[in-house]
Amino acid sequence: MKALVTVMPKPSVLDPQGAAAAEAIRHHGLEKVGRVRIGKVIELELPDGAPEALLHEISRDLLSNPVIEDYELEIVEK
Amino acid sequence: MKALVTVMPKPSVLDPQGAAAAEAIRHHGLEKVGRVRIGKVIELELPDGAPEALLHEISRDLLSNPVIEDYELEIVEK
Amino acid sequence: MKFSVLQFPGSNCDQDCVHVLNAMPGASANFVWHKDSSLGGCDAVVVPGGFSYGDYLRCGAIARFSPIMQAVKEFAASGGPVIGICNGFQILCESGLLPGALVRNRGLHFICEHVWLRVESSDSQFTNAIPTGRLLNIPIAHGEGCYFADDATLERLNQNGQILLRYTDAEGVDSESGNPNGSRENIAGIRNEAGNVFGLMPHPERACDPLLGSTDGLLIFESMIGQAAEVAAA
Amino acid sequence: MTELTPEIIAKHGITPDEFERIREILGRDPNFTELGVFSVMWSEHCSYKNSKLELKKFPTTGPRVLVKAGEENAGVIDIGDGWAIAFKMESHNHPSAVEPFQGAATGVGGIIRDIFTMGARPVFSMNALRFGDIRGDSTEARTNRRLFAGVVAGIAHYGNCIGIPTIGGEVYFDDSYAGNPLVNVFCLGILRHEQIARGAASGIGNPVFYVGAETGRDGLAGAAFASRELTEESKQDRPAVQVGDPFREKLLLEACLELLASGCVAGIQDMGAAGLTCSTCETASRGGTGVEIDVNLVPKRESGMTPYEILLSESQERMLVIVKKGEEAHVRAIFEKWDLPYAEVGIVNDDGMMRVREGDVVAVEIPARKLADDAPLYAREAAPKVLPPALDLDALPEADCHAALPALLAHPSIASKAWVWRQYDHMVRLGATVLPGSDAAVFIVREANKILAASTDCNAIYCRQDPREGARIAVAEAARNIACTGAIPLAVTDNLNFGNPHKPENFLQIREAVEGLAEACERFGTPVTGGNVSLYNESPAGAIDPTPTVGMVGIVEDPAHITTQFFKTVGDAIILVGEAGDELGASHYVLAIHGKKAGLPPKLDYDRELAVQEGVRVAIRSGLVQSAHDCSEGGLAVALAESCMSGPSPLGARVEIPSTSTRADVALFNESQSRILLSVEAAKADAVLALLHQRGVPVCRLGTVTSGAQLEVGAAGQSFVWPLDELRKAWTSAIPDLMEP
Ligand SMILES: Nc1ncnc2c1ncn2[C@@H]1O[C@H](COP(=O)(O)OP(=O)(O)O)[C@@H](O)[C@H]1O
Ligand SMILES: [Mg+2]
Repeated sequence: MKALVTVMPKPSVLDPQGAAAAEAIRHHGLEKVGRVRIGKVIELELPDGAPEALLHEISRDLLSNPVIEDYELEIVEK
Repeated sequence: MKALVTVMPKPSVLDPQGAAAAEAIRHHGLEKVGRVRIGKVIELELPDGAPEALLHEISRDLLSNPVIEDYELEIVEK
Repeated sequence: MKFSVLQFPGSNCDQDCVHVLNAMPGASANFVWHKDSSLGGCDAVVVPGGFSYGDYLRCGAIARFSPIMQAVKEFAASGGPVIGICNGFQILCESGLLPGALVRNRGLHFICEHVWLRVESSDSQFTNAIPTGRLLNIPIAHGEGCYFADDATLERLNQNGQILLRYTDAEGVDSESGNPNGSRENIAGIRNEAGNVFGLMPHPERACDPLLGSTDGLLIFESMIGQAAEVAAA
Repeated sequence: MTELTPEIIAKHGITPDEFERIREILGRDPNFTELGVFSVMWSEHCSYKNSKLELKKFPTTGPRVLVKAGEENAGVIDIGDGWAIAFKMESHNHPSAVEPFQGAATGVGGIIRDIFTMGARPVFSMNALRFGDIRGDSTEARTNRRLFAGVVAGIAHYGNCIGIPTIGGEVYFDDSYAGNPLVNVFCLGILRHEQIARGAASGIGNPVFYVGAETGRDGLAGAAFASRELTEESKQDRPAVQVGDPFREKLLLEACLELLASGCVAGIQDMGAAGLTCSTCETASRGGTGVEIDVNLVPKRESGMTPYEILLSESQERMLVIVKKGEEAHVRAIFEKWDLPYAEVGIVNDDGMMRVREGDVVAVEIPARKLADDAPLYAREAAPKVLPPALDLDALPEADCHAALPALLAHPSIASKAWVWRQYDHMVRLGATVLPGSDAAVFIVREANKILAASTDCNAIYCRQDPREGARIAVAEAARNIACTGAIPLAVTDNLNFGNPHKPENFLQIREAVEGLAEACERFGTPVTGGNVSLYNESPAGAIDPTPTVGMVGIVEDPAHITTQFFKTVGDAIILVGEAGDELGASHYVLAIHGKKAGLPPKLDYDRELAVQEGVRVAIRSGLVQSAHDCSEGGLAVALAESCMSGPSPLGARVEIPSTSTRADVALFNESQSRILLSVEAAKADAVLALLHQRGVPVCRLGTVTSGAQLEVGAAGQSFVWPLDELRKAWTSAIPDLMEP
């Protein structure tokens, strides 16, 4: 199985990278682009049956920092 | 509408950050974790009907580095 | 005063800290390896700057889980003084020993330069040798030194006088132009509520030699050493 | 097994003659893997086949030389009290053109490995950069800005993370580098004499260890890649781009230094260009032995890699270590302490062969010494030397000099580079006592308690107009920058950046520049300890201007001698050492204001240059000097402005330039050599003038440091007043405004 952890900056945290990207995108011809936010995706290859609770713990404690980020965990069985 | 651009290191390209994360995850109790790869997600708020061709161009030329990264563009109408 | 200077894989200011501390009267410093689980009977801990674990994932995110950090938590809980410099500050925040977090500089660039800092309170074991309001000239060198905490936390920090250092311009005003990285309220250094854990982005160890342009960094280490002497005397 | 068609052979850059030579060496046809091995080892990058005959002209010996250029990965120079330094400069031009961030980062990683392979602890780095013009809105200008930003960020990323301060360098912008940027990186390390490590596979039966990052398909045949012209097609060779991991390299650095200190190592060699191939055959060749390895044992990042791919991979952060038999356990413990992948991959034997097995199958079997040292050498044809005509002043209208100075200060090549070095951690290791932004950097090496000065220099316009004179001046300017800090020059490393050597006009430039460097290094008593050659620097638009970059290191004998370039105190006397000069040829004034590269570069008079430098050094060491700054691009006027502006608090100046010409532009902006601008306490002015007179050095008092917020200059009967904040704005904001509008 596979897990996809998406980590996004909290709305209250300033995201200068996102702002810079928005600027560049406008220059690139998409004047009307709205807010741009940049986060991380972490893709984990996992042994089948890896405990979901542990995955949440890892996503919360290691892969993201609750003070500034929110995470989403998606498990892709295959 | 919204666009989600996911940018991942090319499979053949070294991903030191992913390797370091994998190590840390193992120490965290998930000994059997396989390959870990880390990329970015860019979330764009867009005016409806933003031209998809332009979005692809922006994803390729601005948001990703084709030399070492691949991107995926997903459009979320709402 | 016996300092233990932590060494994580990727630490790179560890040797500088040991060099400076060993040259100070009343102080001695040793390295402590991240895989150790004991601090080796020291009086104070220095979490030095650098790029622990390459700063991968987030600055300090992986170092936080090293065996030695368990010992540091216990040491801090028992009231032992801990100072975290630059990456060390980031590690202390990640470990929850200090509130808030450090994020990417507003300008997106790594910045290495001398900055001005205002000492907000001399009522701490890290600043007691420095009059409140005194300006310090100490260098910064970081890409992710923008201090963030939510409003509630900031209010607490202010109320408890936990903010020890603010960035200012040359006139000592904590202005936008004096804020190198976009930190909230120009915060450069804070202590924990108990007062024994201190984190700062600037590098005091780089301002301890006239040949390097400033000796203001000594004041912070002298505060710690003086404090220890008093405690010992009492 | 792939059969070797002429196409395949050609694609490996092997000529029919070279292929014949290979068949003689082997006494049979090479197989596909062996062809790959020869192609990288015999590429220009590894074999210097087109330049070696020229490089032999460099002076490489001297009383301080402990390890000569070429003997090992880097030369080693004695600095006294049992301490020595190892330093070298290397280019990563082509990779940086394709991927600026990673290309520059891995360049830094490579030069750092060269230094700690010698057993030295790297203590500082520098970088010499060249880009196309970054001004304007053309796609080309945008590309050049992207390359500039990417390269600087890549150098910062690697150097800052590994904790080696980047304390100096230079950046020039010129159309000739459009599409072909130059990234030359320098690193210096410190070691005890007895710590010098050798890259030789000595001791028959000693095990061969591989340590560091796993091998992947990245950087496949990068050496071959670096030895070709950049075409649209080669930009498609994108897998050739490597990604650096400064964190891994930091662990590798600490592990290797600990390993070398343990006395368990018989030989050590980094895997740079041509990776595993180069390190195995070179260690064997140096040791006069053979090395046998099994690629099945090599740690790999990807599955299904062929011996060809494994041998030619240029994955970064890897070393080959020949361990003294019996010490294996000790060595393993050190690698494990530092969490590094490692494997025992082979053994040293006595048959002189580089033998590579894949399990029981022998994939490569080549006489190591012939592979490493018997690459063909070519004496290329040089075009006859024709110098351009001298600058015709009458055809050059005198520009509005009042506008010209701010314009020159705002020219990206002259403007403040703070935007660059602010991104580099230049303070880690507590050594940077003269920060970037003065002539040469000055660095305290704490472990040795020695103070070093270092500078990189090359004016490529001079070299374009007259490569020989330009190369001489590059050495002279580096020595002058060193002298201005109060230091004594020790030795030189160089990086020869040129176009395709098969073109006679390019080869002429190479030969002229090398002979100019060699002659100047003789005269300044600074042997060449090593360096790097980067040829084929051509874009569709043509070859770059010849750019023989010089990196010079000097030593400061007493902290009291350390001197910076900026004015210190109001009322100090401003003194010019050397003559006012009148040579405008090939100057930045002619380039930036009149838009051409025209005329002959200034003439260098060695005796004058040496007298000026020694005179200034003596004055500094006698405690008479407040500041010293050399005159380079933009001449005396730019030097004056820099001395006013580059300090913590700007100071004004009032000066009168003794006129050598009726033209103010000549007086202000000429780039005649052998000139240093001093400021000294008013009371000591006469002493300084006397001291220099008596040494036969031309010297005159120009004026005084003022509290005024302006620079006031009288020249050729005209007088100019420039508000400092105007000059300062032009100089400091030029690059930030271009990069972050
Ligand atoms: N790429 C760079 N990295 C670090 N420092 C640099 C770089 N480029 C320029 N500098 C610094 O800026 C100052 C001016 O450089 P330069 O104009 O070449 O001086 P000079 O003309 O005296 O040789 C020097 O201190 C130099 O080290
Ligand atoms: Mg120069």
